[in-house]
Amino acid sequence: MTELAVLPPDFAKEAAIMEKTWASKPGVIGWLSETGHKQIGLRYIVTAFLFFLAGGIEAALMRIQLLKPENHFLGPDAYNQIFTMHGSTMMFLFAVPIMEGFGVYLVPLMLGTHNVAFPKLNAFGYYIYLFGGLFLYTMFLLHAAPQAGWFSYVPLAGPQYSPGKGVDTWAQMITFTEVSGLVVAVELVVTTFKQRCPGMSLNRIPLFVWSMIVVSFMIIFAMPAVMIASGYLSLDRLVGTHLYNRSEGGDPLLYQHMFWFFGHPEVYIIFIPGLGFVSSILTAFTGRKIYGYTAMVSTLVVTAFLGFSVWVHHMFATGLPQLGESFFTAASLMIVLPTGVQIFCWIATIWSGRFRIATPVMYVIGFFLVFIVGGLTGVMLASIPIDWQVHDTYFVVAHFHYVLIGGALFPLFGAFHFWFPKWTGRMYSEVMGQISFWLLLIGFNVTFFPMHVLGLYGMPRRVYTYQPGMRWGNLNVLASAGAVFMALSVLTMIINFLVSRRAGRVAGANPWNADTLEWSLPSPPPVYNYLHVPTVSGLNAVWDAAPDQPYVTGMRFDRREILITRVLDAEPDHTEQLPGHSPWPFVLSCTMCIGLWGAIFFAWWFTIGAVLSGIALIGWFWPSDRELEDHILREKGELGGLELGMPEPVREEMP
Amino acid sequence: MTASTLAPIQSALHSAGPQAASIEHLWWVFFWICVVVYVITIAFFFIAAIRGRRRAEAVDNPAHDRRLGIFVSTCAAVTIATLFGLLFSSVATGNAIGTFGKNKPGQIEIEVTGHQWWWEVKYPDALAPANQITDANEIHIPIHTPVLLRLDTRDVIHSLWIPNLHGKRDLIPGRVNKFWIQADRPGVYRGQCAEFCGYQHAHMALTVVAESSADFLKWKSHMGEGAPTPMTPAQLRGQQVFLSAPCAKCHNILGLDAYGTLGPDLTHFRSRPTLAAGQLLNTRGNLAGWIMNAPAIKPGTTMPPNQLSGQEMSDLLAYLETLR
Amino acid sequence: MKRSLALLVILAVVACHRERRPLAPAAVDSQRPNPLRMGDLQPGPKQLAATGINNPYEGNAYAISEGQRLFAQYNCSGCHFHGGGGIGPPLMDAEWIYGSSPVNIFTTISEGRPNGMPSYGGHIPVYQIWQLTTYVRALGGFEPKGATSPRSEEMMAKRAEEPK
Amino acid sequence: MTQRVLDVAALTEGTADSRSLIWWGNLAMLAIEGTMFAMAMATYLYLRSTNLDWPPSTVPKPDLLMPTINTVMLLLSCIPAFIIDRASITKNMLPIRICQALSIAVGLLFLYIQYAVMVPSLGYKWSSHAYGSVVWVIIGMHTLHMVAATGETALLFLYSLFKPVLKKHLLDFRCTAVYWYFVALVWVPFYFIIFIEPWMQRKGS
Amino acid sequence: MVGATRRVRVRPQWLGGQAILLIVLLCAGCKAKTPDNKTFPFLQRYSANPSEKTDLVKLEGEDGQWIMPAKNYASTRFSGLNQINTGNVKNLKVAWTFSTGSDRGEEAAPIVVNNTMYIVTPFPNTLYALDLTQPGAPAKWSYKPKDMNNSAKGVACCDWVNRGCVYANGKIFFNTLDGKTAAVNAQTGDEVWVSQVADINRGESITMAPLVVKNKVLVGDSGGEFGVRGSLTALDSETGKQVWKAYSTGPDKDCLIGPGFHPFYDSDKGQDLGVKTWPPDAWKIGGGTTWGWISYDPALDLIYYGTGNPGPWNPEQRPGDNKWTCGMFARRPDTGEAVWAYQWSPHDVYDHDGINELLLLDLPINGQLRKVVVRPERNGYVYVLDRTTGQVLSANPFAFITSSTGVDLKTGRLQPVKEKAPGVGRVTRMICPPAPGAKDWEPSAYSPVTKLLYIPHANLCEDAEGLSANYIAGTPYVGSNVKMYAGPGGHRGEFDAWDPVAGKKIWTIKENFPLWSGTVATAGNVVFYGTMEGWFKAIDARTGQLLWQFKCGSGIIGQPITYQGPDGKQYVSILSGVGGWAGAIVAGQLDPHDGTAALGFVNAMSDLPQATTKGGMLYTFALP
Repeated sequence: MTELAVLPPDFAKEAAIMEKTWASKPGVIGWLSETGHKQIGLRYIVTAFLFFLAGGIEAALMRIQLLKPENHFLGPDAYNQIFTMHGSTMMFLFAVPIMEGFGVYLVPLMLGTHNVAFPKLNAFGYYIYLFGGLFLYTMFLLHAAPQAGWFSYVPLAGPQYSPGKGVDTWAQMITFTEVSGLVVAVELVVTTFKQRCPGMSLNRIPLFVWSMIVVSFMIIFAMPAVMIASGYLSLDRLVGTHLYNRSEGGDPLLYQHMFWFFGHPEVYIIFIPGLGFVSSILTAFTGRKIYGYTAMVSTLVVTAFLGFSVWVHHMFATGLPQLGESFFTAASLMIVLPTGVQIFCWIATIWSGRFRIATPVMYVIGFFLVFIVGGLTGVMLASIPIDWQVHDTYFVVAHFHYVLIGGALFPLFGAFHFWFPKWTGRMYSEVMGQISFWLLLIGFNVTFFPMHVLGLYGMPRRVYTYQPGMRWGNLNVLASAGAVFMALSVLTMIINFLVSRRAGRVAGANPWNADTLEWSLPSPPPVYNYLHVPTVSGLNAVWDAAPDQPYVTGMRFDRREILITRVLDAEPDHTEQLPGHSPWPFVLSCTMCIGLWGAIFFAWWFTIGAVLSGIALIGWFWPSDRELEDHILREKGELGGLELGMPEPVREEMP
Repeated sequence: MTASTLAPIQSALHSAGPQAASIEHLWWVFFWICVVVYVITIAFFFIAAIRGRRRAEAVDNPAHDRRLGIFVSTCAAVTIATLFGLLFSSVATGNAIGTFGKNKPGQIEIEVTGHQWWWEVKYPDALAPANQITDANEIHIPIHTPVLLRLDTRDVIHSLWIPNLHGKRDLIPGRVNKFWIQADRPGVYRGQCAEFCGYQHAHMALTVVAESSADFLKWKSHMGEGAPTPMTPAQLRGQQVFLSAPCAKCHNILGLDAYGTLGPDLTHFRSRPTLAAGQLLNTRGNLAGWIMNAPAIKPGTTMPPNQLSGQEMSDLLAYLETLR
Repeated sequence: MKRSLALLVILAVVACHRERRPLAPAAVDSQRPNPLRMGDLQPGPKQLAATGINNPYEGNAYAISEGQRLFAQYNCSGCHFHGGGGIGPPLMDAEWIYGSSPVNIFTTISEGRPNGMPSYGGHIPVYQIWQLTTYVRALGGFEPKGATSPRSEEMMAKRAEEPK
Repeated sequence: MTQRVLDVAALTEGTADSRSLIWWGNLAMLAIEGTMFAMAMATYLYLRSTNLDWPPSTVPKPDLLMPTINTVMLLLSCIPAFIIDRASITKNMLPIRICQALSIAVGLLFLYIQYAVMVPSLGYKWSSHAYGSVVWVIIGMHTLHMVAATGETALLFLYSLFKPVLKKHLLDFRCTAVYWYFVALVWVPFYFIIFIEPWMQRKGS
Repeated sequence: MVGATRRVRVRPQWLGGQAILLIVLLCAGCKAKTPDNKTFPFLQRYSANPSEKTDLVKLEGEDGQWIMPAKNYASTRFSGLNQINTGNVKNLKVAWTFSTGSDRGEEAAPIVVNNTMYIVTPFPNTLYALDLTQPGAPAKWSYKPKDMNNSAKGVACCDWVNRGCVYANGKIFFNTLDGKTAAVNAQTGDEVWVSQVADINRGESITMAPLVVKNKVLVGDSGGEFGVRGSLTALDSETGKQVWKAYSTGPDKDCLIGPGFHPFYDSDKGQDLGVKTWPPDAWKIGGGTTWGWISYDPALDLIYYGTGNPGPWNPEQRPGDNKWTCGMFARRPDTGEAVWAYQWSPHDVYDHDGINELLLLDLPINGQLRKVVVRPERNGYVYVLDRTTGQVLSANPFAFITSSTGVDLKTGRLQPVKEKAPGVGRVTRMICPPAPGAKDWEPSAYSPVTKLLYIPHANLCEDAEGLSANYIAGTPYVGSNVKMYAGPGGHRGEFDAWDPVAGKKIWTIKENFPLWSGTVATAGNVVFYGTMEGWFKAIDARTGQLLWQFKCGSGIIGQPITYQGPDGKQYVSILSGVGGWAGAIVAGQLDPHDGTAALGFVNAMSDLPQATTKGGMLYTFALP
């Protein structure tokens, strides 16, 4: 380790070069060619949030319809479309993408690198997600929305009982969003394993990053299942295969197996990032490292494994063999344990930390209050006999809203408030934040708690109406009333953010005194993230940094060069150049749209789209002449480092 | 207008049969354990939060962490123990229910077939097929007798759920699910389709009438009889209307030249409490409205609207009145 | 911008029609049309076709699907099977004894034909005859492919190598 | 105040071995596609378990000669792939070019035999029954991969003929070779399913 | 329904008086060689009981004539004529032809009485009388039934066929598709009476050839695919009035089951089984039609006939044995009273109508000569039953069978294979034999010379799926999706020589298309049959060697006959004209894209339109 006798030079010149190297390009084409992870991450988050609002409006419409028995506000046709859109939107277009957005935005920052591993793929993932969602909503506005529920059980979703293009749209939307999810998963895994800054060995990876790794692995193994399931559905509907046609040897239950082999892990994919948020927020607000880091990481991994062995508990009512069912009961119950351990670890952390209160923490409190209820009702659902009674009733509706809103939305809203200063450089209004929290907490419980009772009192889910005299009326009124509070809460939060973005107090680099690396950057972070790749010497990077914590030198500023480190100990290994802007991801997603949307209407469009996509892919991988020359020169060793008047650095091994 | 006043209780917490009772019992076990767990966990959380609030500095040293370790592992151990307890009680209950009815005497077999959106109920008789009884949207069962339901569907997946008697079981194309129920208290219980099955999923209900064995046999022998011969001229004219209007294309009436299988069997349908799979009370007015324009009442139903003159309608109603 | 808007409107019209689901047809929402001329030959100058009624469900996916259901339930399939014919003539070939226009087919179903086609008029509601008409037209390949489904939940009647 | 630094200027830029990003990305993609193939396999086994008559008794016993030749040929094509893989490390262009040409030829021949000989003689279509559906789905999925692998190899082959071969291209060669192994090996279980199983004792008969 | 007759003079220039004709006829009759009964001992049974030897019995025994499609009451379709023999059959030439003017399936057997040939065309069921004494056999007259109801075509399941007419007491009797039975003066073509037997609005039609026994015209109905209630009606041959009507389903009194009913097997004993073995009311629409062949044993004074499939095809809608469908009855011709009954396929699940021909033979079974009835049945077995008691003596498979494992001789019950029963919502594959059976209506022949049974039949299998069927009177009530295809070997037809005593196959000829034509055996040891491509073939009865063949204009689904012309020469006649169930794809111009078309037969016959075209034509062959 070289100790420099002088303070570091002024890096303004290098920063300017870096700014130029990593800058976004102007104009529409520039916007479409963007590959920066923060830009793409924010686009994910904003897009997903807009879909969340759409899903919320659909929820509100359903609550109006269910306000009174035999209501004629929506007919069965409209209601079925709306609840299908609500479920599909929330699961596929909001919950997963927004978590991915956070991952794309935060993971490279937390790891101390410049961008994700495959920036073009990242951009492609976003467009394909956006187009999938837009396609679904376009068809919705054209009255061609799916109406077979968000899990589109066959044969109801099959060619005979769902005529029209609705379910085809749904299946194709699944393909689009899953492709997007898969590419994000791949690049997050590779980024995390190969691009951590020196010193960030596996046991120093922030818990949020761990949660994203676990989620990414779950995505890699779960989402192919649903792509196959929805692909089969498309084939059945479009070219007449019989994979789900019982009479020709197919099986409707095959769909359920494959869907839930994805569908159950999907729930974990949605709330495990939430657990990561909770850990991040609690670390910052207790001022100590999370108690039981190893336990936390291993329970995440265990949850992921167990998550793949419980899918059958969505199918207890189908009449499967009893012995098998008992295994799934046991697995479903046991999955409580890892989550429970995490909760106890957090309690232990709070117990021994200096617990500060701010809106993000309020949401974490909300998470505890709500999510644990969802977890415990989950325990009930794991029991086969109880599941027989409450399966497909409002009890289940209540349960999974407690899990998903409690486990994902509360932490997510906490995360919004937590990282808001980092994105915008300004603080949100604490008062408004608290108001929106309390509105959400009260509204949520008023809406969904009665649903437990409704389910036990015999109200099945997905009914567009119900009959008077079923004793469900009052509770439904209550639920609908609660929805108003929830709507107000979201409204308050939006206003808070919109106003604070311009008028909020300037936040500074680290308003919360949080621990992860991104808080060492100015708010908002520069386009290139880190001028010098940092090094870390502890789990809580910011807290554990020495005053003279080394940074990495010897990397180029005029190229998008990143440092690749080793998987386990994050020793510097070699450098690689990342590609810059490229219009091809956008073009490729367009050609895929041509192929996959077109196939819904005319099979040959698939081939046309495939050929066009092949051309787009060649364009994608064709290196520009400048890149080539650069490479050639570099390989010949003729292109040296930049002469920037830096002191000649000396290579030094990390301790 | 609707079946409100007669709507019987449909609730998992008001069990009337042994299966529902043991599930209800299990449910309360789970419920109270979960309440206790919740209260304890949240209490820990708030105690921790209050302690944390009071602290000036976070504590982060190995000795302290060891104490926390004891806390966390104790909690985890208790969790495991609780889960095992729950698992055991659940599996025990499940086994008891699963083996219920097997090898018990006096079984009755009923075939329940789901249609979009009504239930076809058949009491088959393997030895004497002529004694088979066909009914719709209601199941009569004798009390204290295990009843084996064979569940099948003609279109999409449905799920039979009579919460007061048992949990639900899906009706899946291509596989016949067996399902035991038993009622211990006489009464009328409501059931409903619990798997989303299309437009009128909300209006696919059925009633279960649990009655004494004597009443059940009386009902059964009544059901076995054909429809009574119409007596009055209006009834006779009504019968002709029934046969010549679209009715007989879809509906069956024993003893009459009407063998349709698309809609419910109407031989004794006026003895059923409800119309349209539990949506309407079985009154003359509702019946007239239903015949006149069923899709307006139940959008998507396969029962078409009928254009009958006033005279034809009143004759038809007069005839249908006899089908008790 | 304008062009894309226009495109969207066209799309909307096309798609909306395909996806309309008349779940509650009014009891008197459609009347029986006058029969079309069966032949092309007319004495003297040609008069225009008298009927002003078109198939309200042309190109409508829900109607085709309902028609398919009714086609089986009212035993049309007992004679025509899945369009290949048997007791009745095939419905998927190019030959239409009594004409292939929607009103022709409606008339065939409603009024019957002398060589064995029963007359369903009055026995089933008019809107169902239109739904059947739409399905029969789909069998003949007259309805847009996008509105028809490639298979039902039954045995596959059509051979895959054949596009019909 | 002193500042310590970690200088990495001496590190090489880019690598053609398994430490590189693309290599990892390739592996992750194979994991995804492997899962999809596993799902297709699971579909087959699941439907096999729920059908009394499997393969359906109307399925003729397939002709084994050409499919077996095709499969063996595909498996043997792993050898040129392996040579490409090894030779890329030392940038030995001659064997690379020969083996690439060989791979392309095998790929095209495999596809030709598949679609000119094997598929037409199957005797059923995807719409014949669920068995037909699942077999065609498997063949279709594998074909897509085969086309991709052949196309990728062809592209790299042509590119390397006209443009300078750099380290990143050597990496591409190696990743393509790995992909080729995957595409070739994943066919083996499907070969058994489609061609051998109908010859074994049929379920239900 | 007797109305004014309308005689159509085909040849107004005909000059000769009736007397001249009569003389010619008589001369011809004298010249006709009657075969020596001693050669064929089985024919002597009639002589044993001379009191039974009515005019008709005498006529059916005459080999120069062919007065009923089955040739004789025993339904052997064997002619004692031996002019054409294995040696000279190769010289067979067309003697004359006659166009029926119909383009539908010609399933009828021509009949020859008194030097006149009578043929019935498919709908509209015109009856032609051809004068065999004139060169080229010109039409004497034709009779067109009046007020034929065109709509009857809508309830005819399998083309608008007719299986022939029958002669008795100077009258020709035949049935019309729209449910009438007509009696026409054999000499003049004047209508004697017309009687409405079946109601098309209930889906009933008639395609079978009637049989006249003891002045009663026995008429069976068709419509097993339309939910009819099958029955056999006996009409008075003089007046057309109904004498009795025996239903195949329903209470005993409707089935004419009374104290004289003694079925052999326990499962057939009991009261009102025709009701009890059905779900409520299902017997009213339960099929059991009788559109096939009737045989008569004058010695025992019993008629034998089979009953068709239960309706609908979908078996789940009719649990139980569904008596008395898919079975056979032995009845007294005078009263219709049932003597015994037997079910080939209790609770039939494949449309295996039990209506095939019943050959009444006296065979040595286990060394003992027994009066038996031999039946090659649709389900693939050749049954040999004791015709006095109804006991099954043997049942051996003559075709490839997967749907059953055999017949339990103790209980008489077919042993079905459970896995091959089609269910609702499940396609069952490789069901052999398929719906039309191993052998459909196309009748076999028995030669007492070779002691072999000649069975033309199909080699088909099917995929089938049950559907829930909805009953609407007058429309099909089937509930099944079917697709047929060739059975093992890939050929679709077989012509078997079968030893009914040993119960085994002697030789087999494989044919590309299913055999849908009947057969005839002669004392010249030649067997004739036709194929659906249109080949009319002569086979050596002992070896199965093809001796001669002639390509007719259209596929053959008719029944060959042989007779002695007024010139003393032996003639062979066959109607060509493809159609019927198997040929519906050509006759009805069906679309092969739909494999389920024509109840699934189209799937197996998609290449038939390339092999033959339609058009009815009678061919008569003779040695030069």
